[in-house]
Amino acid sequence: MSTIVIGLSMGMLLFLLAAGLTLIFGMLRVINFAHGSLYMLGAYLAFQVVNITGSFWAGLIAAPIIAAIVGALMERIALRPVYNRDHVYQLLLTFGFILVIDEAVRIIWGLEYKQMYPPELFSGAIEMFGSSVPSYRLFIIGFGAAVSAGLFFMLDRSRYGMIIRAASGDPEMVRTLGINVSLVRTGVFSFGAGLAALGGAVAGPLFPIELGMGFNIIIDSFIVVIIGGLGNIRGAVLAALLIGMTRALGYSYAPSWVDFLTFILLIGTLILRPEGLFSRKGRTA
Amino acid sequence: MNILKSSVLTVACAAVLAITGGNYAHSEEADTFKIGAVLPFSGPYGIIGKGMKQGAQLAIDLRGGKVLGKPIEVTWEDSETKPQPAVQKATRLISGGAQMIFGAASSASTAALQGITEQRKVPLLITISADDKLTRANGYRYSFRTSNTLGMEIRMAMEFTKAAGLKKIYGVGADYAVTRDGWEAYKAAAEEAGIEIVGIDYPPLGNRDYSVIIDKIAKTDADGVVLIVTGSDGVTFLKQAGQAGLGKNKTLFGPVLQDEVLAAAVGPDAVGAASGVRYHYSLDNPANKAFVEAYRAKYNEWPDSFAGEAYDGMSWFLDAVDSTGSWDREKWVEAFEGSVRENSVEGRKEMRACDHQAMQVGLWGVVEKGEAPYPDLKMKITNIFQPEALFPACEE
Amino acid sequence: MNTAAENKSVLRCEDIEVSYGAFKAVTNVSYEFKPGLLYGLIGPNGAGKTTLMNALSGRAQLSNGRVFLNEQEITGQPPHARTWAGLGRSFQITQIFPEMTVFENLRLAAQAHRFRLQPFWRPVSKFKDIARDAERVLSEIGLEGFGHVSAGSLSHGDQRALEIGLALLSEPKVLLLDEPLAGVGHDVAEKAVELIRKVSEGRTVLLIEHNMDVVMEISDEIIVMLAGEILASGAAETIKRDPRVRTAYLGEEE
Amino acid sequence: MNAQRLMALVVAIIISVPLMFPDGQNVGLVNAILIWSIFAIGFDLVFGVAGMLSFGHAAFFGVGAYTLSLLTMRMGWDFIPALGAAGLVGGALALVFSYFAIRVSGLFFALLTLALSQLIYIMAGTKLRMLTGGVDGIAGVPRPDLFGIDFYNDSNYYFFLLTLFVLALLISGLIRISPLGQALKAIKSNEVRAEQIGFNVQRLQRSVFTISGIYAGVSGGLLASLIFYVGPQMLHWKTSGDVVIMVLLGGMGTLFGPILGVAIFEIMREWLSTQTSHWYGILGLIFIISTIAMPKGIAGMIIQLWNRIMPGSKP
Amino acid sequence: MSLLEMQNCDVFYGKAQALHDVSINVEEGEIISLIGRNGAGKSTLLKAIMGLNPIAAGKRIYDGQDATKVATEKLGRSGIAYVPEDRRIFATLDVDENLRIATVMGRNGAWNLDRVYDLFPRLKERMNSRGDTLSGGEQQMLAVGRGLLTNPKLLLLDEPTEGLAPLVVEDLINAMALINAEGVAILLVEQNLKVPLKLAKRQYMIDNGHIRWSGKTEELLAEREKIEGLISL
Repeated sequence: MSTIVIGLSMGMLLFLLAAGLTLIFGMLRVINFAHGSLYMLGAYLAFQVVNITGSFWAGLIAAPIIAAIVGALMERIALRPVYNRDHVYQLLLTFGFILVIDEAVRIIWGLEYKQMYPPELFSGAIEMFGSSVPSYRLFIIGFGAAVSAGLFFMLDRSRYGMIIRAASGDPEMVRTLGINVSLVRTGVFSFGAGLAALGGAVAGPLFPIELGMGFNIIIDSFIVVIIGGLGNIRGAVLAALLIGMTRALGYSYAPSWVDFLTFILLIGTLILRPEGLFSRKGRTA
Repeated sequence: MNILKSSVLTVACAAVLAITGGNYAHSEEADTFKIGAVLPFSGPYGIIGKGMKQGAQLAIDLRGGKVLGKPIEVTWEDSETKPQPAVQKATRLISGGAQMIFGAASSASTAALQGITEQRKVPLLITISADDKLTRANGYRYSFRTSNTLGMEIRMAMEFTKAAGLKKIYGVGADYAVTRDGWEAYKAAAEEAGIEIVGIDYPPLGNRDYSVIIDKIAKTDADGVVLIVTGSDGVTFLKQAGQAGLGKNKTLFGPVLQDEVLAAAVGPDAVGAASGVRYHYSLDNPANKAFVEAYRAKYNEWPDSFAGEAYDGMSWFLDAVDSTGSWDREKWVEAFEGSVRENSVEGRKEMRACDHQAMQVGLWGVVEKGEAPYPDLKMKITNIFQPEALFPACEE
Repeated sequence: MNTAAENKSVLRCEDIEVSYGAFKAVTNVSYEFKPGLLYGLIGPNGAGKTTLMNALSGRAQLSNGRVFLNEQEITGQPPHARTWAGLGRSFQITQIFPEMTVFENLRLAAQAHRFRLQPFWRPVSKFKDIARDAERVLSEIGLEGFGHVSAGSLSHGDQRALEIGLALLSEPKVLLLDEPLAGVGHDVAEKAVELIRKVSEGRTVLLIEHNMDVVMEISDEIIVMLAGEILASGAAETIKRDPRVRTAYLGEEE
Repeated sequence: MNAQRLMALVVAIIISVPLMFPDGQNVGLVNAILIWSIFAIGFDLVFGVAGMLSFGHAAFFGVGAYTLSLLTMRMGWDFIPALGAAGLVGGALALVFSYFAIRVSGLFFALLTLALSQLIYIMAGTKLRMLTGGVDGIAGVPRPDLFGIDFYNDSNYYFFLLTLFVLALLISGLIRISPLGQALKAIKSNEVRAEQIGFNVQRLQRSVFTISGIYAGVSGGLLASLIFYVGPQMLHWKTSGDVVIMVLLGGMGTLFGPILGVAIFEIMREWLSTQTSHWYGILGLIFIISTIAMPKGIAGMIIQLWNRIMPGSKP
Repeated sequence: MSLLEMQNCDVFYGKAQALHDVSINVEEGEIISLIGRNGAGKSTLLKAIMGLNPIAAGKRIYDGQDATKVATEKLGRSGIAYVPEDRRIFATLDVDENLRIATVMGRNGAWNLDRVYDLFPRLKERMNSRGDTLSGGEQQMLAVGRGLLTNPKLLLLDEPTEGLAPLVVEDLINAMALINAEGVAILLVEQNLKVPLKLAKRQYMIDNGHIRWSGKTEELLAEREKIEGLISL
């Protein structure tokens, strides 16, 4: 039973890490390799804000906002000039940003590990099903569910989501309706960057905050995004939960095979259903 | 056709240019004593390079910046925590006349460096890499390690298990060869000592979520958990274990689990975790006191274990060089082999001739809260294990 | 033309259907193409003409039906295999290799036809027969002297000619031409029609063309498509008189 | 003289000038450039000529390195046959990859090759540790033992590597102008048309992917022998990323571009890392700027400049 | 003053010139049509008007202002609506969203969702269906409705009747007449004369990127044979 709770928390954390990546891909068809770096930046920013204000919640809010600004700058300065070139160039530009963001973090925060703690409210552990589950894990499940619900609402119900969905299919037609698509692009990239940083801020109390942290999660995020179907938020949630569960069960019974299992799942998906395990039929995304 | 013609042209040019150059040579006798330091200043171990540089630099400063009567010139190169750049840079340093190579941090890079230093017959000073294979009997003539081996640290963990009276042990090891070997050694010793092994898990190196394993361990009746993980893996485990309250009724310990740097990353949840310690500034001996004072005066911080070990190794090696009064590197090797350093910052050390590994005491400590001027979390040295218990005889 | 050859179809499709999602672009089309004839395929935009051509040449997946070339079933075979089997085609939207020279374009088609496994141990320029084939077609399509010009900078009309030339190099028995005159001006159109006439000698040609005068003039038989189906087929005069065709296609008032 | 030859000259100078300095300090760097160039030349056959972005070439590179190391160190093979085997194993793995990956195209191809190579990385790091030494890798990889020449001396090894480099360059040059190379260019330029004139696109893509795997395997083996070491980092996707950056920086699809890219990448990192500890970030900035400003890489820029200076001469 | 004037426009696709020295004008509230065979440059011209194809030489004057360099979205906001040949319905949006998206940045005016649903009751029935499930006729209505919801002064219609069943064509013709009656100018592009003869007062004949003939519909009827010959219809 507790394995399920843990699996859920792992899955929700994975979803938070990957949501921005899939959102950006869905709209811009850009695979943002710098996603991991933005996630790391988010963790450092959250650490910094917590250090100044003493409030976890302030960090959770401020980090995504600052990272979103960074994302907007990235999009405006670097990506915009290369949209009409081959996708390779966009992908490689984001590759370059890994180096730049990592360096910036190194200059600002140095090499020492930083740490963050769960907020007062979620700092203990709760006895559930005979295990003591850290309450911060429960917070992650709830928060992840809230974020995914928020994203669904935004994408499926709000006018912004409507524009984003339309513009990802046919940006030119959207422009004829008077909508500034390049602004939409900047907005989506910036929002995706903010989501990455949000993931970093949430992950802060669980992991050491260090320079390499972004490097590790980028592959995780790719796995979630690909299995869920590139650009598919609903798929990303399901994929993240699937992988979370797979891992939780894997750690229970065969820890040294966990990475292997996930990759088999990934490669199987790419070969058999490259559009993603959870993409709806007939969807042309 | 252009392409083929161009290729031929390239070859011709290259051949002509190459033949006109080609020979390189360097003089045995030098105006300066050149040290090539290949340390990680970037990459995952970037933080280690900084401490090592500061420690080694202090060792040089404290001897007036001279050896064999000639000024010492150190070139610091960034190994990026990767073997390829490490070797590339060491090659260049040796070609540039380096009399010795100092580095690297990760065992993989150091192992790669041994290829070139053995080949060029240049001494390699190792002060942090712990893989036992780096100093194997009759292995590398020009490599010397003045710091701990992982094997020694595993034995310390065993000694600690016994000393702390732990009866039931759960093991967690990062999934790679050295830890698996280490765990097997630990397990064999434990069974011999009548300690029960409850379980073992090998999560992958760089794992990010230990919650299932922590939950599994919590449900056992183990009274001790040996963590053969280090760096950010150890930090992640302790953070997540702290949130689940694992440390409340189980002793968490490991051969290289914690030091001040890692404890700072874990935060208060680190308190109580026990670990092997390579060097510690609190050691009570005159050599160490002098070193710590000089270090704090120069850098205004406490020396970490990387700095202490680097300082100790560099001083020892340069003393050995000085003692020969010669520029013959073979003589230095002979002088270093079997040399004894009574007054190292960690007490007595002896360089075994058989494998070029320094025999030394093993330090063991536990994380506790610190107060100014110490960091918030500091290691307290609780046990000092004697070399006899930690180093098997060389002819294994 | 002897009767035996006339009875044997060179290309045949049975009940073929192509659908995109719920939309059926081609339904229930069966037809037999006889050797040596020129077929004109007409119909309004969106009638499924190009889709039919894609289905024949292997670019579109069939959801139903079968295709035979020289009485050999080729259903499901990829385009390159059909090309080897003798089915060439040109495209409505010019498909050439724009950054290469005209000669290189043709040489590529020649080598594709010549080798099943492309050699990598000799420069392509050493294979004289390939160059000869390319030169031959270069003059056949009236582009002598343009061999060294990059294909992308050719005039539209010349690109259309090159398009046909590429298809010719596979020595096809059946040639599918998708609007070879699209966007070609009056002045050039005559030349192009001449080319079509020339390449149709000794071959079966299926030609999609909107220019009624041209189609009616050069086709041996006309096929009219509407909404994914074959509405009518027959000689030009019959088709011209067919009232259904006039309403559906020519936009005449009834 | 044309732009192509100008680049050839530049490459010749880069790979030979450091040798003229008597202390031979830079031989190691030049050796690394030669080896990475072999990798990049082979990679560009896939990336630049055939237009397929592979993010999985680290796998062939690393597997080649392991093959050479294991065959020489455990099986007692001679260096040259082991190097040949490294190439064959690299090529064989590439062939296997291609059967999976060529079913999809574009970004999916990139992601699938990335995933497959990460699988190899994980296997080498953990599951096959008896063979590979796990994350610690294998140290002490030998160099060739031929004609009594001491190849452990970098300057001597240079000539060995130069020979292989030239061979690799010639073969790649030949492939580019062979029917195969032309067919691949055609596929890159217009896949629909290439298929329609009778090219078996998938088969051609598989064959070039395999050839490029052989290049990667050989260069991986050589790098292991250059640094006396092989570890799983060579299999990591970062290695694939490095080679993509190098090729793109130099100019994809040209014979000399990849070599220029490798040389500039390696020299810059060697030089920058002695100048500042922030060299990684600066490299990133340079990379971003050059991606935006020089889409055709350094080679493209040289050709452009050349055409401006010498109008009328064809590149 | 004309609502829209394209003056001596050249447009290129890559290196190939698609339009040569094309000039047309649309007065406020009129229906004109542009006729030419496939590939003649009709769609290219519409796209150039909408700012989707860059104008290499020549001018776009809109509402009395030089709008040559104005971006597509600004043209969209200032009252030009584009209904493309392939309809370009947003496949992942449902019918209602496909319409509402046009109101986000569109002008205020007489057209709103209810009126569009009144005009095309069929759309109301299908308001919750995804765009990619619609029939051709429904797609066309939706595309027109979407264009209308930006409250345009000028509606660009690219072959609206193409591939539609005759009954649907009738519906559309009626709808266009109705829309025009509200003061919206319409530029109608067609391959054949059927619809233009019914609706438009003036005609332009385009062939091979050149305007070959222009004039009143009556003139066209009078000299039909000759004019059709001009453009090889």
